[in-house]
Amino acid sequence: MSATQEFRIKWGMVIDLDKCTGCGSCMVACQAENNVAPAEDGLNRRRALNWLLVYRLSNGKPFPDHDIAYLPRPCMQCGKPSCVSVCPVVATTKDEEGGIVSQVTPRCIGCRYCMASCPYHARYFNWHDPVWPAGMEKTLTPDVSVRPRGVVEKCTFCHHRLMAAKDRAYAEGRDPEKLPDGAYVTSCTEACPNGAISFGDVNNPEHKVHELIKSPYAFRLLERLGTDPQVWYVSRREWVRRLGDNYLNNEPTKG
Amino acid sequence: MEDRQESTAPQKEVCSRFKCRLCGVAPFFVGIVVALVFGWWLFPTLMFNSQEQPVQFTHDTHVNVAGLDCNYCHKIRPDGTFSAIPTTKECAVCHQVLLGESRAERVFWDEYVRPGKEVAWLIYQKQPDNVFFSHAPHSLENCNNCHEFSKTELCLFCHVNVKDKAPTYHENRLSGYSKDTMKMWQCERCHANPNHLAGTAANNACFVCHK
Amino acid sequence: MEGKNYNLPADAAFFPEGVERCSLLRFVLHLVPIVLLGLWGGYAAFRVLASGLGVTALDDYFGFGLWIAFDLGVIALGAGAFFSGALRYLLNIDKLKNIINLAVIVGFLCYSGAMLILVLDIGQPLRAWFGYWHPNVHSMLTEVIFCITCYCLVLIIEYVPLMLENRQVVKNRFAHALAHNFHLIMPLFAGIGAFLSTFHQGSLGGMYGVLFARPYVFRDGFFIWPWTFFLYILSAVGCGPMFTVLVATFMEKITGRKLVSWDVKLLMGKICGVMFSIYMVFKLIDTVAWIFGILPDAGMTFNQMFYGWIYGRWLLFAELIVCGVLPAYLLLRARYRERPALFYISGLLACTGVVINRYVMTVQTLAMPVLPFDRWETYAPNWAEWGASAMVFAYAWIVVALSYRYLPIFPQERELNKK
Amino acid sequence: MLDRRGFLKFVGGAAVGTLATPVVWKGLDDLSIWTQNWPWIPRLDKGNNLNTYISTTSKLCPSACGMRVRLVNGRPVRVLGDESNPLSRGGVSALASAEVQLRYSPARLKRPLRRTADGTFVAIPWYEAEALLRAELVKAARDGGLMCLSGDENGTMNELLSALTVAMGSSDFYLMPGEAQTTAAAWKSLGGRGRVGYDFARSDFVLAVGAGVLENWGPVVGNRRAWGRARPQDGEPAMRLAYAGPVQNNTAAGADWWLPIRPGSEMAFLMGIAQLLFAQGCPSAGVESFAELAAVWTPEKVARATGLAPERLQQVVEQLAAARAPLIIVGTDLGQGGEAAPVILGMALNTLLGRVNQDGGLRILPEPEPVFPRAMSYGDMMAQDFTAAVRAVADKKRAAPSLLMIYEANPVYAMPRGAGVEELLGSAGFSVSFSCFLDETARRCDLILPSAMGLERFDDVNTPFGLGEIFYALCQPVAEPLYESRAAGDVLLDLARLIGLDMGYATFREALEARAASLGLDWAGLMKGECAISRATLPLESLIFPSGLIAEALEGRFIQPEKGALAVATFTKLAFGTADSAIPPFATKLITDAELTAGELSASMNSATIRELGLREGMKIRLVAGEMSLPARVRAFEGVAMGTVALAAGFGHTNFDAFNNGKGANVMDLFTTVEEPGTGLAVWRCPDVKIVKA
Repeated sequence: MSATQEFRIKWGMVIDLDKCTGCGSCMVACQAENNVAPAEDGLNRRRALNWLLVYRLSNGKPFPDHDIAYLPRPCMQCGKPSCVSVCPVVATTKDEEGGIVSQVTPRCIGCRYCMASCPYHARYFNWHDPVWPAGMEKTLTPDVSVRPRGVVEKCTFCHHRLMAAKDRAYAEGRDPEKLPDGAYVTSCTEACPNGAISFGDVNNPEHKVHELIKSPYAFRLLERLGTDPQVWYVSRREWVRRLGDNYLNNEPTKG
Repeated sequence: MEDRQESTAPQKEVCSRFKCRLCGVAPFFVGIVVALVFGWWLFPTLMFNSQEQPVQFTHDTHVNVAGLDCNYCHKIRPDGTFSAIPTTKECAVCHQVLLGESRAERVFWDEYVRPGKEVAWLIYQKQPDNVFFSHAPHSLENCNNCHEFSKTELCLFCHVNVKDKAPTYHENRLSGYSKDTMKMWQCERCHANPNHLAGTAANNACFVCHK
Repeated sequence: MEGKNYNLPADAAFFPEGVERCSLLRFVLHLVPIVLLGLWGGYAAFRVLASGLGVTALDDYFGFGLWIAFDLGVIALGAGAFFSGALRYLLNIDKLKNIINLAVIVGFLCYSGAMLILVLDIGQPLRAWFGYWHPNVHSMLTEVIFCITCYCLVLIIEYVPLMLENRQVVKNRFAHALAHNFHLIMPLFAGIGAFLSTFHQGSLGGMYGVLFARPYVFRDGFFIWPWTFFLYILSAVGCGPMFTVLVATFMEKITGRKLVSWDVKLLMGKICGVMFSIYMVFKLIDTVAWIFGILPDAGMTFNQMFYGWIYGRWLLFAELIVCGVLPAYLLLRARYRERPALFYISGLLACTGVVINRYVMTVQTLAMPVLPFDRWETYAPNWAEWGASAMVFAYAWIVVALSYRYLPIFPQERELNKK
Repeated sequence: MLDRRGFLKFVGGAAVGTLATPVVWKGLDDLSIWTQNWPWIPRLDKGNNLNTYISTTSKLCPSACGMRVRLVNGRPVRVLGDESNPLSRGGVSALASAEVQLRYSPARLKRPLRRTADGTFVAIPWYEAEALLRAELVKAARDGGLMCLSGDENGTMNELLSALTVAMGSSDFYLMPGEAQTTAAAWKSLGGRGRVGYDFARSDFVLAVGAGVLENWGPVVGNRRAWGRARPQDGEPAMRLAYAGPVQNNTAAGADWWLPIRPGSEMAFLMGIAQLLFAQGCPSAGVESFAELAAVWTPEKVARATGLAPERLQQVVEQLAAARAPLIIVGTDLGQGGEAAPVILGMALNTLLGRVNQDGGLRILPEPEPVFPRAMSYGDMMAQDFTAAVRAVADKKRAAPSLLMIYEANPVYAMPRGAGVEELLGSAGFSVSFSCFLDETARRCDLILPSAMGLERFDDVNTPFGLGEIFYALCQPVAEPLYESRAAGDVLLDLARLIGLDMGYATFREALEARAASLGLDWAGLMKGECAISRATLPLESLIFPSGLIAEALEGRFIQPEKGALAVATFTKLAFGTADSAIPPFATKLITDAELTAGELSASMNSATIRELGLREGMKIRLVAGEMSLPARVRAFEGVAMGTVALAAGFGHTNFDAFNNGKGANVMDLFTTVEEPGTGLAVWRCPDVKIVKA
């Protein structure tokens, strides 16, 4: 249990759950961007590999008072990740400016201890070697390595896009450590037709997310466990916010 | 106890103490020597195959004779990507006609320029898919904040000397890596050097070099 | 030279001195089903290595399953080796020499079996050495990896002199000298073993206790060690020696020969009674602290920890009462302990209790939803996982059978079976 | 010398010696590097790290999604949103997002296939296929027996196909049934001119009745972009949305209010709104007949028909009245085979609210001028009813076509089982399918011609259905057609020339250039991804409320299902494909228990309904309607109207690829076609079903 490291830059995601309609565009964009193999049978939710997964939330009331919400769940890039300290081989770290939790699959030995530690189920194991239909491997992007069976992987906030943004900054003679708002966004952020996802440096007042996380309707998942996630959710609906954490009956909803 | 002594006694009679000790140890030392020869000499040779470049390219001709600047062929594009090795089409900007009479030029022109085929260059410094490397931050500008590298010095820091004839390429039969592929500890000569952490944006975070 | 006695089994020359063994044919025949079981398990292991963990029933919810529970269980049960060793060599409780050899063998089998399973259980066995080369010192698993391999080496070192004492092997002067010298330094290894084993029994518990985002197992603790660290040590020493006794008794039933005297067993039982009682006291305190401290802090209630029959309250009741307080009490009180039936039953219950503990901490932890909008999942191992575990069982059976037949592991055997 | 003992010593020595060599650690290291680069794991092709981007428009996604296709060394790898596209503004649908991957679908056709006498297919070269089709065209030209069905919704391709059909002496050119035809029929009944669009983006209160405006209706990516922008995370929403429909679907999830109404009760709901509007003093001058019809539809009566609480209806009307720019959009979940009467009511209500030709209202758009000589006009195309034609052939009321030509449509899968499409294919003299995929329809044709996909050809989008403005965008090839596939437009133009027809253009690209010129657009700009938008409208002329038609349509409806029977509602997700496509590779992971349970179609019902029928969750059942039945599993979901079972559309493909086949069942197996009372339109309808425990 290493101490929390503070960073000057903190890449954060803010997802407006009132704007998410659960279309799955983010999930498709994520898979294509990160070279996740398509699954012929994606129905097994306990084996289907998703860096980003859209959960369906219900207010639990019977018809006609029923309400529904969708919650996209990337890796939370926790400020105090439960996965990092447990990895026996330093395959996952939180050591880079920006606070993205890395996952180095060539180092991973596949013990799955990190998966046991993560309460968000953000980590996925390659139970089989990835398979693409003949020819479809030609659509692999050069940005993210293809993972073999036997290793754990997870959302990286499209880290390769951060590196690309930095390279562009170098080429243009700008400071790569001071990226303007929007110079680096994740694939899901970009793909969402509703604009439900915002992304940026939450520490930087020039970035939109800096203000968005201060919303009284903002909350994070399982905050009371002390993971300090870098993904915020926003909803004006109290029942949605209450599903963001575990509450005893008498406790008021935060946010 | 008596039993035991009885059973070992006949052996003692067969060979003398001295002889026994010698013939006893010899195979052991032969084994050591064989293993050392295999491990240090045969094994490294067997591990790699050798390949020659499809075209005998020399930087000397291009830099010193033709007077090209490195950036002419290897440039950082405006989006920060690195153009790496030029395509045949790009080479053909100059090589649209035979330049000189060397065999290499003839091969290049006949087999690649004319049919418009790409050369399957062997990359000495080839990195695997799981490594992210960008030339953009490893620039003269960045490094010379503190160092005083010349352009060649900086390039040669990582790249094998290709000044004259292109060297033979050795590929590891098991891992598929080039013999000259930099291993992590070599990158860490700079990346894990504390002096670099202050002066540049370089650091040794895993995701700086892995993808 | 010995004359050939055709009334003796064909391999009688290899038997320990002065003991009777069944005929070679009978011995081989009894191994046939075990070997078949082992072959089936070997096939399962081969499938896992060749095509990956996809052939198991593990999934992204149950990254840990039967194998990890199995490992933790056998390692706890194998703790008899280090604890009896420590008592025998460090505290000089001489009587224990009569069972220490078996404890070592059982310990070795438990540890080597666990390592075998671990090789299957990690996704990239060929990278297993990263654990030593690129260790993360903050990870409890690193502590486990180091201690478990080191301790396995220690157990090999403890086992080797036993093997050298085979009647034929020991005739070799070198082997004889080696065995003798090993025996001399055994207290040193017992000490190292005790240290290593204590630590990794603890770090196995620590592995779960540090999971601060898994309220089912998360525990506060002392310095970097959560309470589970200490609970695992206590529970292991509380049940390990009893497991050795149970194995010895089982062997007696199978072979029809007396191997360990009742007073030695009673001594082991008494030690276990004390240790297991201490464990239960702390475990009960820990459970109360968990219900009233950790769970409400996480916004959860005790009731939320259980689901249906498969992860029901009966598991907790079985672990803490039937297989916890009850055997602890029975073993602690001489009156009950001295009645063989109660003695063995309490031993069985104590071992079962510890195995239940390892199982629920592995599986129920993962089955329980932490996200409020997630749901309970259930897990059942498939043939590949059972097969690989059966392979380890077969391996252990075969090694114990061979050791019993050819090695002088029970110093009392000759005495106890005098007609 | 080397006895056993000596050999063992040698081995021992070798072992010790080896430890002092690099063999062990180098071997171990290389072995783990090998695991990091297993030869059977695909390698990344970095090339020279050259990224290029081409802007184009999706033909796959019905919302005319603007796409910025990323190519690495000329290889298309990703579909990204195009920020500069005025309609989709950087958004991209789940369907379009997977378009480059879909090129490599295992169902993709590789070469022309001809059906042999024994029913199997053989691959033939293109010249043979063309010769075959040419001969059939010549024959059809003689007897005028060509029937052509197009899956294209809005492109110039339809002009080519219709021009060809007309030139061949036939008038049997049809579009796949869609919302556009229903809307056009409704508009015609009101006596309107031109075509109708909805200015979703500028409205501040949208009441969507049945239309999944946030998931699958009309220019959905554009809708969602506008809706999202109108609802800033850190401010008050500038647009409110109410959705009335039987299922709490993805549109309902985004809507401020979900108004659960029984399937098929949209008209009652709309009449209720009209009643309240008139009661609140909405001027009924000119629409007296409407007011008269509406008068009886009190909230209580509406509640009986729809199941919606009266106060909720009142609330909607208050919101409509309070809004600055309210808009009512009526549609169907399937987007196909819908009834015209509710759409008429929706249009009438928009008129009543004074929303015609207003910003954020119903807008009357001019029809596009055809560039192909002899091509059917937009209005003529809309008036063609494929469902009716199929029925007529099946009922022997007209002759079967001698040549049936299907262009990128899959009616066998996407139309009601009871519509008679298979019978049509069986009775046609010769059938040919221009298709990208070996789908259910292609498999029943005599000749299959592999079509280049939208990413591999020139094509265009001319005002997608539902959009409130004129919009034009180009599709251009970002890669060569895969395998032997070819752009159907060019193939047909070649063939037409060979049989002596002058279509006016040598290549399809020329036709598109002519289109651009006719619209006054710069080709180079279109190629860069620029789109043309015009907000021109046709003036509103006096509309006539077809009260007779509506009265007839209302008659005998809204009868409660008989005991034990359930009304069927479908829900559609764009990610699972359209009528002409299927589930793209990545979208299989989007499937949840809402769609499938244990591999079978989920029959979602609210818990009260489940209790009433004595069912249990997860139970295997069959939904039975007359002779038709569908296997499913019970799923409890509180977002379904009373007495209703909700089923996902888009599943149950039998002949597509491994990502589709064997997943669930096709809801179209329950549907049949009927004639809509009043309009006479051939509409699709699912009868009430009985649940049988399987």
